[in-house]
Amino acid sequence: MSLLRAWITLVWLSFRRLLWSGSTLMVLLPIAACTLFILRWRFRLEGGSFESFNAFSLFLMFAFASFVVPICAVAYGTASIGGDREDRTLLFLLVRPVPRPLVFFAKFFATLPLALGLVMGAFWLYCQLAGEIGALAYSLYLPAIFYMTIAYVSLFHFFAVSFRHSTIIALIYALFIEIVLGNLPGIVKRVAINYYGRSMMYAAGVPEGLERPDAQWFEPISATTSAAALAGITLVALLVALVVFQRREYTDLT
Amino acid sequence: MFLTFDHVTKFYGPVIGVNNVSCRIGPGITGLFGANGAGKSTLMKLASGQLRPSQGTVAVGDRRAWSTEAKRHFGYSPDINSFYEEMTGREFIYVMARLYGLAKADARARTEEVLREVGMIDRAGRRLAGCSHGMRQRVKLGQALINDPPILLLDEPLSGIDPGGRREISRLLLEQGEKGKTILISSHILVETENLADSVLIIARGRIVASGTLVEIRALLEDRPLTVEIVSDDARQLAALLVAEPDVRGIELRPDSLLIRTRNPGRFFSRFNDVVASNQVSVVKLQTLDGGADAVFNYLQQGPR
Amino acid sequence: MGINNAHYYGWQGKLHSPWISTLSIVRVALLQVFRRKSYWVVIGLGVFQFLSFWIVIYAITQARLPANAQRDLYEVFGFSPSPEPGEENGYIAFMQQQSVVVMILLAFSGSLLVGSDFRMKSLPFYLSRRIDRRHYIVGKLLAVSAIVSLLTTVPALLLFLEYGMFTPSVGYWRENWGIAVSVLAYGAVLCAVLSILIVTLSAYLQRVAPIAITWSSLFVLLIRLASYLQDATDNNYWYLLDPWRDMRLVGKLCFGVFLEQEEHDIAAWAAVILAGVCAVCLVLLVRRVRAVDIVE
Amino acid sequence: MHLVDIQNLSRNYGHVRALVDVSFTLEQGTIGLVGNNGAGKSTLLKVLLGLLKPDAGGGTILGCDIRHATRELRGRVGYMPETAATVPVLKGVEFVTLAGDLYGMPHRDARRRAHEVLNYVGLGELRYRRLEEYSTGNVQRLKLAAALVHDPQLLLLDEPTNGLDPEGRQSMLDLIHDLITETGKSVILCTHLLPDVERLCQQIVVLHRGTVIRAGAMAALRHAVGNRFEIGWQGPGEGYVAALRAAGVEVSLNSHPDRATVQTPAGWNNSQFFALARERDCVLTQLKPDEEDLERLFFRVTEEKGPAPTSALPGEELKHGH
Repeated sequence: MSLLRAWITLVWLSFRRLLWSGSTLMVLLPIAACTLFILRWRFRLEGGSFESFNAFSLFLMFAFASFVVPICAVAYGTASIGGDREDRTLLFLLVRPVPRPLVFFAKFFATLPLALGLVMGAFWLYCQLAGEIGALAYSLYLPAIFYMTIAYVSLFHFFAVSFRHSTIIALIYALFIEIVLGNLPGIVKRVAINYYGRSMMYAAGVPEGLERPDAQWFEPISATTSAAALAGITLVALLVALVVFQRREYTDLT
Repeated sequence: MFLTFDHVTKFYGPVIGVNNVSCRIGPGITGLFGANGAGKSTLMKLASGQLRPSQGTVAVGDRRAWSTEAKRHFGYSPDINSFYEEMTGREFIYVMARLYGLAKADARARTEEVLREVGMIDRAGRRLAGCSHGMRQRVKLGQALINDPPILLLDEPLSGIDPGGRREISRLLLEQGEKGKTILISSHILVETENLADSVLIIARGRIVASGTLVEIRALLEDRPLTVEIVSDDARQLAALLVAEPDVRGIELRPDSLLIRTRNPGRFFSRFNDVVASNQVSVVKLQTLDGGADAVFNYLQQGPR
Repeated sequence: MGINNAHYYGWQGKLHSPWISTLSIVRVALLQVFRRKSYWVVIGLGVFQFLSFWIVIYAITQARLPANAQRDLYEVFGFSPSPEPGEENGYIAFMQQQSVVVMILLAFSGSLLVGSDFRMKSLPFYLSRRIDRRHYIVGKLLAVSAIVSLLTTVPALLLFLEYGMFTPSVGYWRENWGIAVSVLAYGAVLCAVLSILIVTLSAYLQRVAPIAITWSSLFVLLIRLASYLQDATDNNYWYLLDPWRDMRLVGKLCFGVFLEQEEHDIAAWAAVILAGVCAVCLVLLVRRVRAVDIVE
Repeated sequence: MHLVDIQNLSRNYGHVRALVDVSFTLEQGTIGLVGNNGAGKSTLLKVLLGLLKPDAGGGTILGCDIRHATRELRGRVGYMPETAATVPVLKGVEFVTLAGDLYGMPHRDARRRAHEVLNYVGLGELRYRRLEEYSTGNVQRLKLAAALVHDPQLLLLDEPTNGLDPEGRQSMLDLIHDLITETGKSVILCTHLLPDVERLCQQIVVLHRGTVIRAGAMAALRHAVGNRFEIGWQGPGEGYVAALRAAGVEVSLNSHPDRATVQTPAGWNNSQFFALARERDCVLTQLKPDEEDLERLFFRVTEEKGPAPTSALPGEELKHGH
């Protein structure tokens, strides 16, 4: 009973701190930029023509899914444990009588609603603004965005418990390595979350007339495989992170 | 409740942090002294369950320090200066109380109690970001006291505090010690903890090199060389009397004092007392120049020179 | 002859102007950046690009390629050695490519060069010497400028020299001196804008992650959005959203070289935007750099 | 010419009064600047350095006006800040060279001098290491070297022994002592550790809530206590104490079982301490005239001004050096 109370306190504490942290401001910047962009752009999208659906899908794939989503995941995913590590405040949690796995899950469950809320909220907003096409895109791409977000958040939790400068590593990974890897020829790209996400979006969009994006080496795979891969990445990352966090001695805290 | 180290060794990769340390720390205030890198903070981290020993066991009461249950029995004040800066001192302590599973009302009552104990009650509404070093030290102490633990582990609780704050915190620690708590204080500065601690542990090169009360340790070191300063109106006469003593290794006559080097202070002091008493020499000052805690410490750190 | 027992030696000499001290800030900053091994991944990318351009120029001038192969090379590298109406200036295209490297490098070094002074409270170290905050600010701006020009202007000028060297006469240099001027102008704009932006941003955000997030939002996301908007509306003014393009336009505007009419129209606006942003940043920066900070 | 001559100096932060009408003069030598947190120490240091302009009043240091000749002033003063204040990635000698450059020394002189002062502060072997590898103690030495590089006449040291272990603290104090005696420089030492001030300084300035409550030579400020002694002994204490009391000595025991503070009656000869000790199988190992130490002096003078708050009034918290 008292453990549950402590756990809920911890979730609430982490959630509140993340919500009012600089991360939120930082993330709102690109989201707001995209909102303004859509606001200006939607006059071109009206009428629901094939071209405007295509254009909107491309925006979602190349600006939203490959920039805004990972940025949100970095801002909250690594900040929840990584930020506490950098500020050394993690120490205050580790010396409390709360088992470490619970600390980890508290952090994770505080992060998830924030990251999902922001990403999904932004996604919903853009689709609303885009009118008819938006409604279609929303129903088509929702699973892809959802899977991508949780996969990124879990992966970055793994970064946060394992590496010291996790935020920087996660940023470099999300903004540079993934983009490069995801666009490489052959099967190298299969390590990138971004690639699976785009595959899912592509598979969902093609029946509605989405044209193959012009990236040269983009060879999409089926939606179910991609979803399974993303779910797999999520679970494995979480599990490994949990084990690392349970075993790890954080010597850099004091 | 006791804090027990049983043949504890800790490696960081190839680096050895503490080397086969065994000791049992009981009620009262124990000072832990050591140079930077001697293993002091490793010992603290082992005791507070942040590290697992590579060999041996660290026990809080009868539980391993690494375990979750052990954490109910100690309070830990770390040697870091970071908090949730956006909170006030009160909020911070309240949140920490909640992490022990206290219900809201209990946590609130306990927070006020602790704030009063550490003397922060009137300033607890200030955001931690704007707090001075001394106030932050108090908040740290407060969060360690929150569940009224039988064991307190305090890493450098007095560093960087102004003279006024230092006096108040020392008083608080003495009170806690009198309640029968086991308190382990690590410190850089011996002079200020020397009056606080009932017993001391001195750690050097990863090993505990001395333990006991300072008086005991000093007594154990009776045979080491020492310099004694004597101020007397009859310095020359005294020098003449002492030069024949076998334990006196050297005498230096200074304008205002007499310096005597001896190899066996125990015997020397005894003889000196006799000489002064029987000759009725007026001695104004008698002081060992390197007899303070600092000197004991240096001696143990470096070995005989 | 004598025995000098003292192991402390005095020093006497004249102290020079604090403006000279700003140069030492620049020197130290370069040292910091080029000594970090991880940065060499990024710098190496820049060097690689430079070398490829070098080789392309060599091939164009020396290898007597068939005409279509030469055209292909021009196309792939966006390089044309001499200005023709409607065609991009090759050197500026090179600098444009280098700016990706510059962007990444600055995103990660801003915290090292400026942010750490604020985070580790090193400002008193600087300001308690014989310099004021204006010297400090100028020093840091110059430092970033030095890094930017080492990656863009300097190699671009080297390429210009190379092309002239491999042609049979000095005619190339004489006829195309305007190119060198435009390279310098573009470089100057890049230095000014980037240094003011990154120093201000780093002074406020301090840590690598927030700086990198904000910086990449500015320089990655905005480019994409600008091009989507321009595509959809055919309105060239949307290009103004793209900071790189703004800088390039202003760079060309400065000397009025090789500019098409439609670019000319928005270039003036680009200049206004950049000047406004820089002015705001400078004001913020001056307010931030203080030896004493008061916390309410 | 006075070393420091400050007249009616005031400085406010908004509505908070950090320094209120401060006046004092100091002579060449070593000066301890003591006070609780928020007493205005750091503000005073910043004003002395010319980093902050006073709202009212002014003064001179080494003959330089602190309002106008600030840059010239800083050329003749070395400042060692309290914060770690290092520049990442640099090596020790580069850091000190940078300090010299920033003072406006010719670059080659700065380099040469950097080696010299690093050797002097005992970092000779660590010169070529990166600053990240320096321990706390070495960072403190490094900062001292950076403050010394242009051979200033006056050094302002802010918490030079903070965070050092006994050995490190000892050697830092020795170094400062050596500096004072060997080179004749003046030092203003600002610290929380009163024993340090006691060891090194001949003059002190005690700040309390923004005002100077004492300034001048330490000896003149001390209360002399005549016939009181602190004694220490080895052996069974009870009998000895009883014997002393029987002889008319007032004995007050303190927390140590083998120490006491005593007040001797008239006509007492100190050799009686020893004689009584022999009678009772004790050995007297310590006998010290009970001089007022700086700590007691400090609390006496601050408490005269009302109970010392551990920090300033609410809202008066100042943080420096961001």
